[in-house]
Amino acid sequence: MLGVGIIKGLAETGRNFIGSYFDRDRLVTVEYPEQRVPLRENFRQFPFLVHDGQDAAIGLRCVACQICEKECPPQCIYIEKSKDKKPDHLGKPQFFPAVFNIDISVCMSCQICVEVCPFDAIKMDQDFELSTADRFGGLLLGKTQLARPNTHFQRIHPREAAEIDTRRADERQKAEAKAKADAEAKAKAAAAAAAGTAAATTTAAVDAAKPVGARPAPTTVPGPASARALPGAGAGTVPAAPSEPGGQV
Amino acid sequence: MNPAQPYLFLAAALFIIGMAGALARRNAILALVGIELMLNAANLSFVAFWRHGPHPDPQTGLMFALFSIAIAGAEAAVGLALIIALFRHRRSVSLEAAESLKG
Amino acid sequence: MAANVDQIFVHLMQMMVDRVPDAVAPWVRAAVGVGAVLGLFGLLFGLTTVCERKGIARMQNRLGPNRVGPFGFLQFAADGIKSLTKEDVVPRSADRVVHYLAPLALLTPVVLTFLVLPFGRNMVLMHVDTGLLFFFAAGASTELAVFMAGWSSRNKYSLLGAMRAIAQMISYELPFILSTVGVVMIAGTLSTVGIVESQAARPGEWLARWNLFTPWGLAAFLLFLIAAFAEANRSPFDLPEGESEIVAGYFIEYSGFKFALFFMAEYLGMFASSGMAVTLFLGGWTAPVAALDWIPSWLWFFGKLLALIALFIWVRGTTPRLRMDQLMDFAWKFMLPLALLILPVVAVWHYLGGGWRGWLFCTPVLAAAYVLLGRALVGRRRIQRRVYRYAGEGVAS
Amino acid sequence: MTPWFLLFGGLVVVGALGAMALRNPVHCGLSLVVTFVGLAGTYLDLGADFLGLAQILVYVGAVAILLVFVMLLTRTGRGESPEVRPGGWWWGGLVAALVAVGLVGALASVSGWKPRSEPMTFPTVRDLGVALMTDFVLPLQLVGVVLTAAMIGAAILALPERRGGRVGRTPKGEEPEQ
Repeated sequence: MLGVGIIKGLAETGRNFIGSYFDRDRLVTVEYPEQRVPLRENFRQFPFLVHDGQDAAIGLRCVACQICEKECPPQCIYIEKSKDKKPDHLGKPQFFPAVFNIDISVCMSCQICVEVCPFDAIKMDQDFELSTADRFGGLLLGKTQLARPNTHFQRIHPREAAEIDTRRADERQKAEAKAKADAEAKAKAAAAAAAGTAAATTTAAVDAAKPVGARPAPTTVPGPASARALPGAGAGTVPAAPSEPGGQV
Repeated sequence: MNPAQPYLFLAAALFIIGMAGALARRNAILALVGIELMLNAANLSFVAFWRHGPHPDPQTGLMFALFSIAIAGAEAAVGLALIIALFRHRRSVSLEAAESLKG
Repeated sequence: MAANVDQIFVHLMQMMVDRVPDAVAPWVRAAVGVGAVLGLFGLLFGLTTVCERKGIARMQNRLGPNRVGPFGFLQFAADGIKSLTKEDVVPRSADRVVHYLAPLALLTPVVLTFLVLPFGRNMVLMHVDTGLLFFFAAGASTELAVFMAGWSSRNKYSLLGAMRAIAQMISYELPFILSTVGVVMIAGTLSTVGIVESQAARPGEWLARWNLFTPWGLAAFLLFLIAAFAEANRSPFDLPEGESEIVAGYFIEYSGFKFALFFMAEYLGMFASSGMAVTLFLGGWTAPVAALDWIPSWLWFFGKLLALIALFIWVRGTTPRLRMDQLMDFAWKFMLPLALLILPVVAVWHYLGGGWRGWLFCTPVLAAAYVLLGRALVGRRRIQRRVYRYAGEGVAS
Repeated sequence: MTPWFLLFGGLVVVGALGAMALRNPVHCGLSLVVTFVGLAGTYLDLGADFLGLAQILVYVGAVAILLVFVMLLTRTGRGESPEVRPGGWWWGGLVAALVAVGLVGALASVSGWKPRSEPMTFPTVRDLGVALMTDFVLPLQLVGVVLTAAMIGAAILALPERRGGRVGRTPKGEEPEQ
C-alpha cells in the first residue's frame, strides 16, 4: 500500500538517530585532525623525489632524463638538466636536475611519472595536507621541497622500497664486483706486463674505485682502505638498519 | 471633486496605457498584456465606484470585479494557448505572422 | 498567574506602546512585532540549520557539526559570517537588475506570511478577516521570484531549475490550498485566529476539537504537509535544486549574502507552512486536552511548530528524491482527487454533525479512496528485485 | 487621496508604462507584476480585502507566471524582430490619445455627485460568500462553466496536433508539426 515504505524508512532512520546516541560503535567517523585513520600502504598522493643518504643536494636519484616531464598528462613537471655530471650509485657519471618543479595545483596524482621512471627516482608520497595560504608560490614545489630521503620511502611504502633496495644493492654489488674484477684484471695485467711497483697498483685500484665512492668525504681520501670505504659510501641504499637513526624524518 | 475621482483617473491612465500598448506592440503576448491592463482598469473603476459611489448596495461592485478577475484568468489561459498554437505553426509570436487570417 | 504567563508578551507590547504618543503607537506596535518575529525566526532559522545537519548526521551514523561553540551549536554564526564576507559574484551576462531583485522578491512575501500566523492567544500581528487568503496570496508570489532568479542568471541549469520549481509549485499549490478548504468549511471563517478558536475545547469537554482528530482532518493534514514539503522544495521534492542533475537549480549563480537570502527564504517558508499546518489542523495555540490548558499558549504553538520542523528534517534524512514524472503524477493523480474528495466528505461530516455517524461514514470513504488512488498510482508497476548480469546473487557462476 | 493611494497608484502607472514600453518581453512581464501588486494595494486601500488578495493570488500567482512561461516557450533562437509594429506607436498613440481626451473629459465634467448617504459597511468574507451562494449563484455557476470550458479549450489548443488531425499526445520521439 502507498506510504508503507515511507513509514518503514522513517522507522529505520529513527532507529539510527536514537541508536547513534547510545551505541558508540555505530559512529564510524573519526575526528580528523586529532584522530587519524592509519593510511594504507597503497595510499598514494603527489610525487616526491627520492634521494639516498642525508643530503638531498647530492643524493638525488634523478638523472634529469625528462621522461616524466614528457609523459605527465597535465604537464605539471618542469625539469632543467644540469651542465655537468655527477656519478650515480653505480659510479656512472650522470646528469642531475638543476631545476625540478612540480606544480601540485595541476598535478592529478595519476602516478604516470612513477610508472615511467627507469631510475626509481620519483615515487608517490602519502602527504595529503598540502593546503597553503599562498596559492601561487606555495603550490609550486621545487627540487629541495620535493626531495625526501629513501628512509621516508621505506617508511611509507615498505614493501616496494625493500624490493627496490635489494634490486639496487644487487646492481651495485654487480657493479662493484665488476669494478673489482676490472681493477684486479688491470692490476694483474699491469703486474704481468711490467714490473710495476706496489704503489702503482694501489693508485690504479683507487682510480677504479673512485667514481663509486666519490660522494661522501671519507672515500675521497686516497689510501689502501678504499675498498673498505665502499659500503659506507652507499649507506643510503642499504635497507634501513636500526643502527642508522639519522634517516628518520 | 468627488472622492472616487483620483481612482477613476488612475483607471483611465491604466486603460490608455494598456490600449496604446495593445495597439502598438508587435509581440502577441504583449498585446495580450495590454488587454489585461485594460481589464484591470475596468476592475479598478468598479471597485472605486463600489467604495465611493452613492449606491447603497454593499456588494455589487465587488462581485463584478471578482467575476471579472475570474473571466480574465480564463481569457489569459485561452489567449496564451492560442499564442502557443500560433507559434507552433509560424515559429513566431509576432502579430504579423497571423496576418494570413485576414479576409 | 497562569494567565499572566500566557499573556506576558501581550503585556510587554502593551507597556511599550503605552509609553509612546498615540500618533506613532500603531507604528511602534508594528515595528516591535515585526522585529520580534524576524529576530525570533531568524534565530530559529540558524538553529534549525545546525539541528538539521546534526540530526541528519545522526540518522546516517555520523557526528555532524561539533566544532563551533558548545556541541557545534554556533555553527550557523560561522556560516553566516562566512556568507556575509564572501565575494558577491554576478555573471557578466546576467540581467543585473532582476538578478539583484530576485532574492528580495523571494524573501519579502515569505516574511509577510508570518503576519497572519497566531503565535499564541492574542498574539497575531495582523488580525484580518482574510488571513488564510493572505497566506496563500503571499505564498503564490514566491514563484515569480524563483522565475526571476532562474531567468536572470542566464544559465541553462538555473533556468531548468526555475522551470522545475515553478511547475512543481503550481502543481502542489492546488492540493495545498484545497486541503485547507475543509477546515474553512468547518470553522466558517478565513481568519486564522477564528480557525484556531474553533478548534479549542468547548467548556466541559476534555478533548480539544483539533481538526487532526477527525478522519477528514487527518487526511487533509497529510495532504497539506506533503504539499508543504513540495512548496518548500524540501526533500523528497527537492528536484529544483537536484545537485546531481542541475547543480543547485535556480540559485546556482548566487553567492555570498544573496545565496544566504535564498537559503533563509526557503527555511522561513518551511516555518510558515509548518505554522499554518499547526494553525489549521493541530489547533494552533490550544492544548490537546483541556487538563493541559495551564501551559502557556505560545509554548504550545512553538512546541508543535518545532515538532513539525523535526518531522521535516526526519523526512529529509529518510527519503530519496522523486523523479519529475513521479512528482507530477503524485500531485495530479493522487493528491488532487483526494483533496477534492475531502470537500464533499467534510460537507457530509458537517451535515451529520460529526460524532460516531460522521466517523462511520468518513473513514471508509477516505480509506477506500486512499487505497484505490494509491493502487492506481503505483499498483501495476510493482518493482521487481533487480537481477544483475555480472554481479550479485543472481549470477550463475 | 491618501499616501497609500499615491504609492500604489505610482506603482500601477510605472508598472504599466514599463509593461508596455520595455524592450525585453520578460521585463515587460515582470513590470506587469508591479502593476498587479499596485492594483492589489489600491484595492486593499479601498477596503476590498478579499478582492486585493484574490488579485494577487490570480494575477501574480497564475497569470503572470503563465505569461512568462509562454514567453520562454515561444522563444526563437534568432534575433528578435523590432518590438513595435511599423507606425504602431503613431496610430496606437493616436487612438489612445483620442480615448484619453474622451475619458478625461467625461471624468472632469462629472457633476451632481451625491455623497454617500449612509456610512460604508464593509462586507466580510462571510457576507461575500453568502452573496455568492444566494444573489449571485447563477453568475457563479456560469463562471464555473466558462472556466471549465476555457481550461479544456486551452489544453486542447496547446496540445501538439497529431498528423491525422486528431488531438492528443504526440508519439514518442516525434517532434510536433512545425
